[in-house]
Amino acid sequence: GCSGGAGEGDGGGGSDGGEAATRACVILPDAASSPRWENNDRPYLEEGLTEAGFETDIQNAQGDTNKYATIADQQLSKGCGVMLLVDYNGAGAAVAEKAKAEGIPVIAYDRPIEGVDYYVSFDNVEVGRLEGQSIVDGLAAAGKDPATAKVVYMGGDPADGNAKMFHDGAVEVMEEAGITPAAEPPGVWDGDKSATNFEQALTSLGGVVDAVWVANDTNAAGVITVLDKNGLTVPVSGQDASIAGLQNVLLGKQTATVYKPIKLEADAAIELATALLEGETPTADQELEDGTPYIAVTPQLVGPEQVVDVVDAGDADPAELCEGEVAAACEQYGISG
Amino acid sequence: MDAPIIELSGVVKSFGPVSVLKGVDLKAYPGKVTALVGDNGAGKSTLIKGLAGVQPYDEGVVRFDGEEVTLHTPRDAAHLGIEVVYQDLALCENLDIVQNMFLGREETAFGTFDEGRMERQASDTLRSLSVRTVKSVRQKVSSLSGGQRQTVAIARAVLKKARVVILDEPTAALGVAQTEQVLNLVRRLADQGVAVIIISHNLVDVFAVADHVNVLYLGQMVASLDTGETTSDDVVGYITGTKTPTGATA
Amino acid sequence: MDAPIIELSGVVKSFGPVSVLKGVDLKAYPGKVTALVGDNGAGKSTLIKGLAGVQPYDEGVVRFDGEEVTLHTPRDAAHLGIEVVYQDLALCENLDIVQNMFLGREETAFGTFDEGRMERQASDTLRSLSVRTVKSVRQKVSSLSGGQRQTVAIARAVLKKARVVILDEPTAALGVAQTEQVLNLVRRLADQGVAVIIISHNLVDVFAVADHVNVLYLGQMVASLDTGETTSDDVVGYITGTKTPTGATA
Amino acid sequence: MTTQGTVPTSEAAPDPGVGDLIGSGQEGGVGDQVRAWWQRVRSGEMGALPAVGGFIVLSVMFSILSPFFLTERNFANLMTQAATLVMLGMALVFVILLGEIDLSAGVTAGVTMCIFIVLVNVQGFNWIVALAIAFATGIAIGTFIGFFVARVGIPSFVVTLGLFLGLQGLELMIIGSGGLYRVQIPEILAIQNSNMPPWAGWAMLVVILAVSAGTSFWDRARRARAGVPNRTIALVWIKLGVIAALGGTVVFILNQDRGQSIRAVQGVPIVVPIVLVILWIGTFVLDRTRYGRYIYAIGGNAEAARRAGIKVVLIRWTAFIVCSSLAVVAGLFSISKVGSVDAAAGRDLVLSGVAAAVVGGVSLFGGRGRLLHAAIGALVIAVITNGLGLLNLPAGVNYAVTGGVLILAATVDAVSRHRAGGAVLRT
Amino acid sequence: MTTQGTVPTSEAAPDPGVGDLIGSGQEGGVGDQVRAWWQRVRSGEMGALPAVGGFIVLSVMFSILSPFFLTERNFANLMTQAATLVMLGMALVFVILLGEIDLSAGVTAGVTMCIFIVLVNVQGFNWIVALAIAFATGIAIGTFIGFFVARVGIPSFVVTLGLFLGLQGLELMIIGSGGLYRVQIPEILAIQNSNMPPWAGWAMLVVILAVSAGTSFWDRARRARAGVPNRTIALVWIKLGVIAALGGTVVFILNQDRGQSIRAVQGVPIVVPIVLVILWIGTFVLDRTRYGRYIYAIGGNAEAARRAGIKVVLIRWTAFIVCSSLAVVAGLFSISKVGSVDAAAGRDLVLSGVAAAVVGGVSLFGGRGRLLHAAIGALVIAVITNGLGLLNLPAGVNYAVTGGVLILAATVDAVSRHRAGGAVLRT
Ligand SMILES: Nc1ncnc2c1ncn2[C@@H]1O[C@H](COP(=O)(O)OP(=O)(O)OP(=O)(O)O)[C@@H](O)[C@H]1O
Ligand SMILES: Nc1ncnc2c1ncn2[C@@H]1O[C@H](COP(=O)(O)OP(=O)(O)OP(=O)(O)O)[C@@H](O)[C@H]1O
Ligand SMILES: O[C@@H]1[C@@H](O)[C@H](O)OC[C@H]1O
Ligand SMILES: [Mg+2]
Ligand SMILES: [Mg+2]
Repeated sequence: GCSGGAGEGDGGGGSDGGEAATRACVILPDAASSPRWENNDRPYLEEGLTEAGFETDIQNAQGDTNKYATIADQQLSKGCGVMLLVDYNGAGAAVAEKAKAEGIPVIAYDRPIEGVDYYVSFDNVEVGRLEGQSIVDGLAAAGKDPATAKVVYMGGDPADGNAKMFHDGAVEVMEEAGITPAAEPPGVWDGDKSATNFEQALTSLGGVVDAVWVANDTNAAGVITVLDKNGLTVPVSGQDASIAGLQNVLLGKQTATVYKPIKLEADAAIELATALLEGETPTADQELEDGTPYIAVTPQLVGPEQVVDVVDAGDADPAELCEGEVAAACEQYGISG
Repeated sequence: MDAPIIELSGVVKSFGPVSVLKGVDLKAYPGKVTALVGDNGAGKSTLIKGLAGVQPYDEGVVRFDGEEVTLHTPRDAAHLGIEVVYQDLALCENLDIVQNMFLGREETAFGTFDEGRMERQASDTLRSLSVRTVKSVRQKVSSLSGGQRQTVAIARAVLKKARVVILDEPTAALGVAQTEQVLNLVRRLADQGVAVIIISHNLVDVFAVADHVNVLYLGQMVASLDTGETTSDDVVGYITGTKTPTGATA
Repeated sequence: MDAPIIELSGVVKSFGPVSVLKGVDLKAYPGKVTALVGDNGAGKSTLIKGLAGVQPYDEGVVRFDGEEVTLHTPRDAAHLGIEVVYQDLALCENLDIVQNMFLGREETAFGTFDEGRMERQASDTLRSLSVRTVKSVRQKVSSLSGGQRQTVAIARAVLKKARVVILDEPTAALGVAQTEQVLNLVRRLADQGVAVIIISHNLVDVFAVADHVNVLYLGQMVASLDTGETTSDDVVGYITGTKTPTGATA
Repeated sequence: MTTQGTVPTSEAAPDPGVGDLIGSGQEGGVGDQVRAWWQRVRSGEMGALPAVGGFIVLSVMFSILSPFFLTERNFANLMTQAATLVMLGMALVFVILLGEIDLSAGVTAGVTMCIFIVLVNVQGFNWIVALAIAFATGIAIGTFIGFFVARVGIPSFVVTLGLFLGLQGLELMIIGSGGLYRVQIPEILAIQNSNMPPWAGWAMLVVILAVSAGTSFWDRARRARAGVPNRTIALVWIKLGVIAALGGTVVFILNQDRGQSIRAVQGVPIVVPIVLVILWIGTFVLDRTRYGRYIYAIGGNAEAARRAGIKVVLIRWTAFIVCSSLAVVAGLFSISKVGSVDAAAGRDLVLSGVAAAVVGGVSLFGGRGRLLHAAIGALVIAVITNGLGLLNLPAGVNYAVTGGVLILAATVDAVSRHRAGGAVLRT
Repeated sequence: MTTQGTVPTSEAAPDPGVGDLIGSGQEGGVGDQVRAWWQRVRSGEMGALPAVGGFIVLSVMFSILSPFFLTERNFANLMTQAATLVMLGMALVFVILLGEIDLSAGVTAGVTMCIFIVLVNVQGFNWIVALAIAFATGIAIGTFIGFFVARVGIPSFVVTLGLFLGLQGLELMIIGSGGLYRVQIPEILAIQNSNMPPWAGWAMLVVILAVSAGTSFWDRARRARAGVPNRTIALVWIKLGVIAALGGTVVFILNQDRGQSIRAVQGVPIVVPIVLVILWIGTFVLDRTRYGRYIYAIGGNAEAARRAGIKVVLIRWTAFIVCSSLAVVAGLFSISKVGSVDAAAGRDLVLSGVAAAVVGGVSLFGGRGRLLHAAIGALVIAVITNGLGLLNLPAGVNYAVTGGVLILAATVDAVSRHRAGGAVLRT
């Protein structure tokens, strides 16, 4: 702890009336690392919080830590009953401190933040583990020995905290299975750069690869195009259950994608917020290292068989999904458009 | 005398607080050389930039062939057949001599440049101006000497058959032989029926070539004389303001 | 006669394939006005740019006060007390008259500008050059007429007491009165012991003001004469190449 | 370097009395001066006027759209939110005036802060020593850029783009993947998060007035001594009056309690006087010293400057050092505001910094513009984020509106300049 | 617009026979021409030569560091990896020649591809219709930029920065909840992932030779008709010989089987002829038509161009349209390579595109540079990523090395130019 919020006072926040007290302030990190923030989290949170009686104020920091701080200022000056923060490159911590100084309860949403009241998230390390598992399973299905298999690691932007957790989880599982990286190009969240990076890694491996651990669907798409071009089909991982990711799974080009049913995460956060506002102190089943209560929502590995679950949950439009060459696969796996 | 091809009346131009032209009249006749003289900063260049459409006048009437015209852009002036050699030359230093001379009027065949024809014409025109030190018509203008540049600007203006040719101090940077060629050229243009307006500080040249001389003094036209009926001393008097329009010597 | 303050020998300069100066000699004496004349593109500006340190020579020896010197940058020339008015003026259009005149030699007190003193001196110097149309010494150079700019460049060169003043066509854009003032100034400078080198195409001016005249023809110094012992026609002959160094008329 | 006297001019001209001087635009009463100013504005010399106009229009717009916009608290927010961009914009002015650019200024801010905080948090350095090392690094970066641009002659766009990438790599190596360090130095956090006591705000205003009056009267005395006319003294009083009124209002507003809790939050944020001091020093250097004058000269016509004996390479080189050093200050403001550094610090800052300068009226072609212009441009850009932050828009719309408003703000600028200057190039 | 004859000059000068012409640099034999070329190079007119040098140096370096660098396979990789940047660099040349910039070119590529793929995948449009709409959008974006830059007079840096933000918003709105869409159009995927049959590669080379010979002889005929000298015909044969040798080598290498599986992979990637055709057309326009000439003229001296009666606003305006349209092509190359589009498509492309042009020798101040230069510059930048990609370095190091090598490549350029031209400005 330190005196960052020294000038901001510390007693009973939201004291200027019930109006501010029922405002839920949410800061999303960016729009580029994943479409989920704008396209899933925002609507779910908006709808759920409004239903729960909150007035919502959801902003996106657009990948800029300064903007993050600015948005927090603006929300705090309008008054917040509770804050839900998705960290962006560490900007969340100072905001949490400021909010707490004004007596506002803070929930770290999806990404951990130091010094908050609660942490609600999919387990990001678990996401990585699931990805790693799909690679291990994929190799087994192909009858490859993990110890000798050539696996390329394609991680996310190393400056993004989550990318490290995905990496750590995946490596944990893959190492246990005896896999060592054959090549590990610099991480990015960028399909174009992934394609080039992978193409070069593949070239440096003499064109031989047995599996590719890829951190998310965007990067996986670039990798798959390069594989296609070379007439290769090997296990590939991913996350986000995006349309393209699901299609690649259905087409057998991607082993699986980690589906993070965002509605579950959002609902958990909303429930928590409501409880906090009513003065309760809900208990959580897990705890982070620093003692922060952690409400973990479980991510789900989606292979071709499970795509239908995503559709049923309303997180993929079957019409978009089953377009063109994917139609046959949809039929095969019981997805009706 | 013929009707004037160009007739300016009451031309006014200011730049912010500075009023540069204060109601100026000017006439130019086909087949005649009209000189415009005046002290530094008198407004000569400003006056002809208005005629060229480069800097439109604030007020005043411009008649061309007796018709009132508006000159808002250099294209307006070009359409009337007005060609100008600017005091600051206005050449593109990154282009070569041929490209500059033909800028805006390139010779094409099937939509693409006919470089040979342009080179040929450029070379002929330059040689007619006594240029001897230019090695290649493909030299970039940035590598030319001051006089060579001025010659290119003049060659550019006489390349196309114009009805009015305006020259703003065309011989300032020229050598003895080149100056003579330009003065010959001016006379030849006039003989072909072109109206020539020439600005110069060199009164010997003015008297050698011009039919009329107009004197601008602090933004006002203080004298408009036939060269045959006046003397160099008189003109100097008007230029320096020791002689006033009424004819009295201050 | 005194020893020359400047003595060039065997100066050579080429731009890529173009050889511009082909072994040129030149002397300039304190208290004398040395004219440099020649056709357009003869190499006059190139020659003096070398002296100014702007474009170093490829070969050749430069002696200053009898000592061999290297002139690699304009600073080298400035340190020797050489001041230059360039043909292209070399002014900063975004600065005003005072700022341009004092550029590189600002008057300061306690490290900050003494604007008042600079304004005063600028104004005095300009007025001594018969400038009448400049409204304010705080006008930006971009808003000045061609002649006004040239005057500013000249004023800049004579602001500081120099040992050598080089003027490259200083009166090209000037009016009658201004030209006269500049010629007076040149004479005055020489009388104060300054060595003046002047480039001009106007032989009347050259004969009026110069003690010696040097003629450059296609990069070679074809004549070096005392003005008292030659005629304008002779010089024209050398310039145009009809007269050759041996004295025979071609 | 001092002149050794001018060529005696008395022979050619009559003894120059004051009355004979060529004007300098200082003559005439208040009315004349105002008229002259207005005509200068009308003929296109608008400076930061259009940016100020844009700022006012945006403020009015946002205060209609959100009741929170025109509150003391939001006003204080705007100051601290804009601070980083103001600093970065001012840093960039030094190189933009030369017609150059520094695309690495943002990551310079970032990487020096990474070094600073890692030294303090991990290596246990005293923070002042660490800060000195951070500044030294900034200077080293500027020296590196300056060497390649001024000495070797590589276009600054490429050098600084290379550094933009290279320094991100350095950040990664220093901070490590996914790494994040909290800023725990109270003095640094105070910059953006603490306020001066109310009396200090008033004291600051008094100092500003005193300095302003002091320089005005010093200038007048020097001009009088040189025998050139001074502007009418009424203008000095008017200027001081305006500063007092505007500054008084700002200090008064910021001295109100804007806290929403029991404890009072009031006073001028500490970052404000820091920015003002840097702005003042920078402006002093650019306007009144050789160094500043030469920057403008090189930006206007580098060859003419060189011929005037100016050490063009040296000035270019040092301008990049100044830029990088001021970028370190921007970095300080940023981490004070954000409270942490990570491996991507400063990545997205630089384009906004350049935009701030341009919106404020600094020309990217060099030679035209002032520090104050960049500061005002930064305020315009900051107010967009500030205002939109009150409106609760989805990111897509937010992006689009930010872009649109930026273009709009620049349009106000361009149109007013052109309307005034005459549409010279629009054929 | 055609000239109606020149002023008769015969009175002043003797009848101009060919021998009397002022030179045009076309005189002399092979030796003279080579000498003249060499002297032009030595005096600083190096064009893309330094970039070619940089490319060779980098290639040698990488082939020492990795045995995979000099393989047929990696050669083909480089072609397709560079394609997007080559296109974007060429697109930007049109505006950079004017002294302008288009920071939004990358996201223009991105947003038009979002529209294209969403129309096909979600709305079920025929892909050709959708592609037409994408191009129309690109043209609309160019028109928008051109309007504000050329007509209203806003600095292009600001307009296109605004659009850079605005179009990212648009991408987000278009991509919606699907997040990421696959490209499923075989024809589009083929661009970067399929190859021409070997015979077609040879046919392509023959066409290139034919076109090259055709224009050379046509030019010579026209010059002969005008009575001006032609370069010695030997040069034509040398030029054709060089094209045949170089092109033949490239085609031969690419026609080898570079597959590492059972399936044979051979032939020139389809993207190569597309790039060549666009390069040829663009170069033709810039070198041989009024439009191109006017772009150079405006970039050199806009006011002189205006006085010559050139429609400056129109040319500026349309240059932005050309740039945006070619950016759409770059977008096509990119999605063909990646196989998908997402809401951040094209964000990080543009700075590399500008760098490609600059490294290739195109001046950011306008008026100097050619399309081929940008293409070669793009190859230099692409080879950095390509080579480093074979070396398996950690991310931080990779960034740092990329930045460093970029500066190095530019240094080769700057030093060779300056050494040649004389260190004019280095005081
Ligand atoms: N940078 C350059 N590159 C190539 N040629 C050049 C360059 N600068 C000058 N020249 C050539 O050198 C020759 C001499 O030029 P210079 O400017 O010295 O002539 P000058 O005697 O001053 O002529 P003027 O009377 O026209 O000013 C000219 O033919 C010119 O084309
Ligand atoms: N853009 C401008 N802004 C302000 N004043 C200007 C501008 N352009 C010209 N002037 C002023 O207008 C006056 C006339 O300028 P102009 O160029 O027409 O003179 P001139 O007669 O051509 O002189 P010269 O013989 O020196 O070429 C000058 O005093 C000049 O300072
Ligand atoms: O869903 C992922 C998100 O959690 C991470 O932060 O950025 C990449 C995304 O794919
Ligand atoms: Mg004039
Ligand atoms: Mg000359």
